Amino acid sequence: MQVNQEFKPTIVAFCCNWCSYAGADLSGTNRLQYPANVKIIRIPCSCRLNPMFILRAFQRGADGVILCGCHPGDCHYTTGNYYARRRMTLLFSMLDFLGIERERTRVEWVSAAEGAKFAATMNEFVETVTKLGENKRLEDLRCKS
Amino acid sequence: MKKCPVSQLDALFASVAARQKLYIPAGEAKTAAFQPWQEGMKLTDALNTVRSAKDLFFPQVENLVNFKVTGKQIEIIENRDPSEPFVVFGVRACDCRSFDILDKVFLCDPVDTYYKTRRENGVIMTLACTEPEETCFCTAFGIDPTDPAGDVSCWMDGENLYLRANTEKGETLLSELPMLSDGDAPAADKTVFDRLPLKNLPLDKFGGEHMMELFKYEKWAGLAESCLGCGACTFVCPTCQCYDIREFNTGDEIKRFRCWDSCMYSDFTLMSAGQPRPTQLERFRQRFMHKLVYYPSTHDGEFGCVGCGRCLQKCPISMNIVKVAKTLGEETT
Amino acid sequence: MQELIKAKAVELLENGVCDRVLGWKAGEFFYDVTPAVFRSREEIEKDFVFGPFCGANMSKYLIAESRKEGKIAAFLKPCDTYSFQQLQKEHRIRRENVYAVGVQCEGMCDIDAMKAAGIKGILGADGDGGTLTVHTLYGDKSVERKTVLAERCKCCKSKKLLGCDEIIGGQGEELESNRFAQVEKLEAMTPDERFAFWRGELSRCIRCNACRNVCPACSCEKCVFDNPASGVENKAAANSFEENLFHVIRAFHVAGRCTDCGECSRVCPQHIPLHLLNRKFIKDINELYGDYQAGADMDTRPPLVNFQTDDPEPSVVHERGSEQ
Amino acid sequence: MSDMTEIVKRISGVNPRKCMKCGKCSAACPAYDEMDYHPHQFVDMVENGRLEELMDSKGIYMCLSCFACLERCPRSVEPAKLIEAVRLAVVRQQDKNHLKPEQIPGLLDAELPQQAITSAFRKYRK
Amino acid sequence: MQKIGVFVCWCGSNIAATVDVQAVSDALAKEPGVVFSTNYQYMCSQAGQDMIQDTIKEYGLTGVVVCSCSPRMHEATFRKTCEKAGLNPYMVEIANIREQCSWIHKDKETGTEKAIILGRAAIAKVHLNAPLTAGQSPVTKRALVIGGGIAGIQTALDIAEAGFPVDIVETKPTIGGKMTQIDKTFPTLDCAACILTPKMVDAAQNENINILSYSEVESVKGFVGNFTVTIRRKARYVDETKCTGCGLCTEKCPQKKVPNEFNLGLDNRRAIYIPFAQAVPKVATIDPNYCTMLKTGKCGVCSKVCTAGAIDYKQQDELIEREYGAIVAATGFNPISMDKFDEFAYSQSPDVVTSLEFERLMNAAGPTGGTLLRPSDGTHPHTLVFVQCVGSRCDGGEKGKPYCSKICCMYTAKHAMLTREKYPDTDVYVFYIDVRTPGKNFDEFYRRAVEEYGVHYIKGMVGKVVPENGKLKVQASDLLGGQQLHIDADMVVLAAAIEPDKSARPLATMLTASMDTNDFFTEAHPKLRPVESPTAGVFLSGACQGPKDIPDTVAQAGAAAAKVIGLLSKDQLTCNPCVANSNELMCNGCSACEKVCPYGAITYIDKDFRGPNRTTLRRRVAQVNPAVCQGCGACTVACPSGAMDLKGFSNAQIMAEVDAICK
Repeated sequence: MQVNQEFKPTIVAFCCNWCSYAGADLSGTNRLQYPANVKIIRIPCSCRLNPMFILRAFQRGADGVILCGCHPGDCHYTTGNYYARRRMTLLFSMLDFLGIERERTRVEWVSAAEGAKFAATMNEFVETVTKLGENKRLEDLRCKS
Repeated sequence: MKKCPVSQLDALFASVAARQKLYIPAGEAKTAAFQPWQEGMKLTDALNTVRSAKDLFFPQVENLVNFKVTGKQIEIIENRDPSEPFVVFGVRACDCRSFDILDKVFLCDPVDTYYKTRRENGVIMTLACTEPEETCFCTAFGIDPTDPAGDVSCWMDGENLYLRANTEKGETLLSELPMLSDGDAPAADKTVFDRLPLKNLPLDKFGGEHMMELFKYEKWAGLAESCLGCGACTFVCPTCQCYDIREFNTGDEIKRFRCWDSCMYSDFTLMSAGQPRPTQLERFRQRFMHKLVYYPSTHDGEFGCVGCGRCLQKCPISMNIVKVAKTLGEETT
Repeated sequence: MQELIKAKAVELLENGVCDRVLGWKAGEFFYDVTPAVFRSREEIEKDFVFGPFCGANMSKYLIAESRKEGKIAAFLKPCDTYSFQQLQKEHRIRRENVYAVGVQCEGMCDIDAMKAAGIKGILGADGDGGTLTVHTLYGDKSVERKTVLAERCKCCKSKKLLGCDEIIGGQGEELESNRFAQVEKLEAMTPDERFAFWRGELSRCIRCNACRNVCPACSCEKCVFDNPASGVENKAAANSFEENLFHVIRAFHVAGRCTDCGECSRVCPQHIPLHLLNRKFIKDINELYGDYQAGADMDTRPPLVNFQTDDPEPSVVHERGSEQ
Repeated sequence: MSDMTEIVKRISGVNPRKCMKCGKCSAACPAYDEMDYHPHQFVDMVENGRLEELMDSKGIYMCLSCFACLERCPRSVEPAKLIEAVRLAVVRQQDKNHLKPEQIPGLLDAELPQQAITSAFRKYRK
Repeated sequence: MQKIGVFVCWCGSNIAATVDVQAVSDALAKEPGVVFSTNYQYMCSQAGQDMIQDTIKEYGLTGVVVCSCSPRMHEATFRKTCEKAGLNPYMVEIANIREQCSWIHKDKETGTEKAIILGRAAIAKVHLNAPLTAGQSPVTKRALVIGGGIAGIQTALDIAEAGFPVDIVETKPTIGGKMTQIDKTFPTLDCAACILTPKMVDAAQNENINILSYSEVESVKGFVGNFTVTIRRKARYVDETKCTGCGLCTEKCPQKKVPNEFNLGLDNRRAIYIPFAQAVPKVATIDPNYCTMLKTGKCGVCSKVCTAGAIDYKQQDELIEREYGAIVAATGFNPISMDKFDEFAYSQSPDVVTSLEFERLMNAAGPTGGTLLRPSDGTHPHTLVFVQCVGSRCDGGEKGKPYCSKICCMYTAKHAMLTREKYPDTDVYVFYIDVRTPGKNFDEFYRRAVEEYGVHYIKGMVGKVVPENGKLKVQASDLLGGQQLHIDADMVVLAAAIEPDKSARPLATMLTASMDTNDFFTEAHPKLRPVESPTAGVFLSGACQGPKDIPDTVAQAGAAAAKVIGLLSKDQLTCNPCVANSNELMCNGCSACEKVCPYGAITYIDKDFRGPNRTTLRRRVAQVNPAVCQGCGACTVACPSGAMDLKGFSNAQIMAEVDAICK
């Protein structure tokens, strides 16, 4: 039995339907690999992401959460990602203020044409979170059985 | 009666802690709490802790049982929080009296085994009061703060800690402590207690007799008007015993636990048909009727309040049992 | 001051300007003052007080009171008026049912600060100006008034009375305050130190909801933490995650709306410095999106329902952190 | 020299990249004909690393600091501030003896306060 | 409890090569609520779809999970499949195990494990799905065009041609807009009036077009397909139905000293006036600011001379309310005020004019009858200086507009060319920063001005203009020549920047249509939806969306009309059912959601609720108009109480997915 099993973080990626989810599809179509620990949840727009969802993911065992949306100015709904940007900036700052590793959260703008960027972002994010190790500061032990 | 020099207090605590977990009131005055004793920990300057010693016997959150569903099978898994023998030192007379009240609720049939186990495992070492706060009114309920009950009663003066075992558990505990010698505490100076501003709280009208009259009393509205509906009073109260049973789905299993509830909360005793006490007025009334009328009416006139004064200190808008008792007590005469 | 206010209360009631008066009612001691609604001259003359312990923010009561029939007169301190105006901005208060009287404030005292100074068994206090004589069970003590001021009053942001129908005690000015000093101190710590600090503070939380229920910004018809459908509801924090969750979400929900009245920290029975969470948001908003004071006016769009196309990216949080 | 360019930009607070080369500064300049380089060229030269030539030019002292260019510029580039910064840069140069002791006798004038000569000597003999 | 069917697609070997589809369908069969689970080679094939439909019927499925390619590929397909089998299409969820799993992983074990988790997340979501029905809203088959310039006229004509009634609301007494004031048009040099006035007449005569001139929009309520608009018909003190447009009154009116806005104040008109000869409607209007009768009650000349009895001094503003299905904003532009550019001496000399004023000075119907004369002394000018980019391309703020006004390069070339053509004895200088002439035959036009007509184009700007001894002393820089020029000019013409009409901002507020910082209307998408506002049912035509010349304006006007026709040709609008929904019991009425909604889909009403103890509480609550909501979800996060939720992507659904993924 391997004693020192490699740590594989759980990553939740929230992707807006119009740009980033399509970008993720494109990286699939181009067979660009990124780790399987990234699981994507489709939301209509980055502005749909409630901070509660992020905390929920950490509670349930996620080690990193990333939000991908259309580039500012390109939102399908015109302004959604601008609101998302403010909300996430403030939320991340607050988590940082509480001493929770700021590298566990990220926002990245990925257009429907940026399949390569999507894969690269995910690879890099997984690497960052793997280095950080298990999420201990925002964990709910009840969910770790 | 035994004694131990104050200078040897650390050794005494170390000796107790060597055998079982020991909790002492520690920390800054404004956040004092019963904390597991560690080397070098000092007793708090505060007269009393923010939360009472009730927490150690009836914790705010406590696991009851787990369920696991696989296919169509439901498995029931025992998941009690472990309880081990422990000693709590420095319980004041008021808090000690609260256990009489809690026992009558939790140890009557059907017995609450979670509470019972902790009561059996816990040894209460009380500490007599010498410098009460202006918010103290335990004497109104016939409690003598200079002569507290408990498994072991303690007195402290500048030089010595005096200890008297009151129960078998107490005797056993003291017999295991080598640094004790024989000695009697000097007589307590009770004069300061006569100066307490709230000592003559009018309680004659309470109890079962005037129940409906008090229930319908029109001044409840004015009293409850500013209540925010928070649970600060109930959660610092040593005698509040309401809890809610809830479940948490971890995805793998269901964890059933209980946690304190507060009658001040809008969803207290919420039922499918709705809220039996729809406004804060009814919920506010419930709390004080329970402490001053319902509880005594079913427990031989014993009040559900011990006069610790915590709610007087902690209510955000300074509404409390004393103001209620005075308003009701004076005017319904 | 108290006499001026009492006279005004009676006058408003008897002139028919209002049929109720929201003010402070004397308690058992000089410090346990309760917000109360007065309906007659007799009640006012008997129990109405205004003094150094009238810290409660009265604005939140006006949500319910302004929806009742008739008109209520309310006495509001400068920080209360910010909340009062913010609540109007959110359409929570019916302004037409309120007669707002602004009362100037010299800063409120904190009974716990007195106790922390080692004074026990406090029965009463008197003396004007700088020094207070405190009568206790154990004799008289004297204490500097400024040392027993509430923390929030030591760094008061403004003495301005906003949107009142009338003012007692004169209009004040916005003040230069160093209210972000503590936030800055925390920001300068390492993440580990910050984590340890907040764990130490938040682990004392007993989820009594006093902070939420007193908060004028937390005036939801139904709070997400009371709503079983929200997915975050709980009556007690089962573990450290839920302690964090409650306070982070609460701070987030009031971000951009919190006027920094400081009530959350005043009422916390466990003395958790909750206002620091709100101030962190205020500081971030000011730095990232331009100065904004909730409640200062009726028109400016709150920062969380607003944006600029060139707002900083969320990575600013990471970058800012790495500079340290 | 690029450091010098940065210093000139910093002390003037001018961002030459904002210039859209419309020439309105030079059109408004009352001293245009006296200068070897003209206001729009100042901006261009700072931006394109020709600061040394500019510093050597006599034209910079022909600028009257009337601020017409600054007032008229549609892009708020403010050339007058730039030229003042260039003049300062010249003055602040180390080891450039702008005023030699032997020149002083020629400058002496009964009308001129002695103090002015002393100051100038201190200032320009570095 | 739902009865869920799981269908795992192999996609040939696309999925099956790196995902053990059998293992996936077996694993998912064990999930709570799953009553059927299978895998098949091509789920999207007819056989695959038949299998889904048969299973729905046989097992009475209430939910379907298809593990296959991206939902962007076949979600619609499988929704239709299920709908045909009697299952609500919104009870279908897709687990994307191709693009986001099999195609990006090489290891079969990894791929299978991930596919199972993605399947679980979809199952967890379906458990919370609710049947959704797309709402329908009727369409009022009438359009409103706000603004009667060339943009508005063209849009109205195109809509009317398609058979839909259109109203044009124009604030001036006549339609026609800025184009009526223009002399000739670039690059063909057609006479503007010759090409515009026939269109104005067409509009007036078209049965489907109703022109509401001298009118303004007062308020707009409703949403796409169902707008209710209140229009103020300003009192013109002349009965439109009686006036024949004979013009006698405008000759007899004794008040002669009214600055004529049509000629930009270069001459005067009477207090009762018809703006110009070809005005539509050709009806006189009394200017209440100058009319002696209206001001003092003494005069009445016009009434006496009017044989039709059309004068009515007692006329009042009238408010009319109309229903529309679509609204087109065509509010146009204005040249900016020259007050801030005193270096050009606009306020000091009448011989410094703006380009639009120059148009009037060149126009046969203008104050000089088409002969170019100096406004100061009526003499013939010999030297003319044109200054481009006055107030355009500025640093923003105080100085002027940050954008390029786009049309000035071309009209300045036109003015220079026409001047040289008509008066070969003139010297014409054009000072430019850049000459921007993209457009068909545009650069050729500009080159002709230089090469054939000898216009002096000088790169550089004018620094100051000083009137002196009847001349205008122009000091300018010649950047290419490296010199400062001093020209003694007779006239200076300023190409003033253009800005959106002042009425656009309040109109945008009424329409809940968004605007940029320069007060141009924002388009729904800058590239793909350039003639639509983000607010459904509101369309943009002409310069109100951005600076444009006439060809661009007409093109956009037609495009906007096509969009309107597309909308009005529908009897019912089908709404996206995944829209926001406000739980009124929890709504605080705080307006946060309303502020972030880009579509103006949220409104507030006061509503009575049952309170405790038989009381009634009146509360302000949000209402979402499902016909307008596009389902972005911005409001759901802005709402602190969680009263606002999004159908199809509810808080509970997303959290269930999170739980399933993190388990």
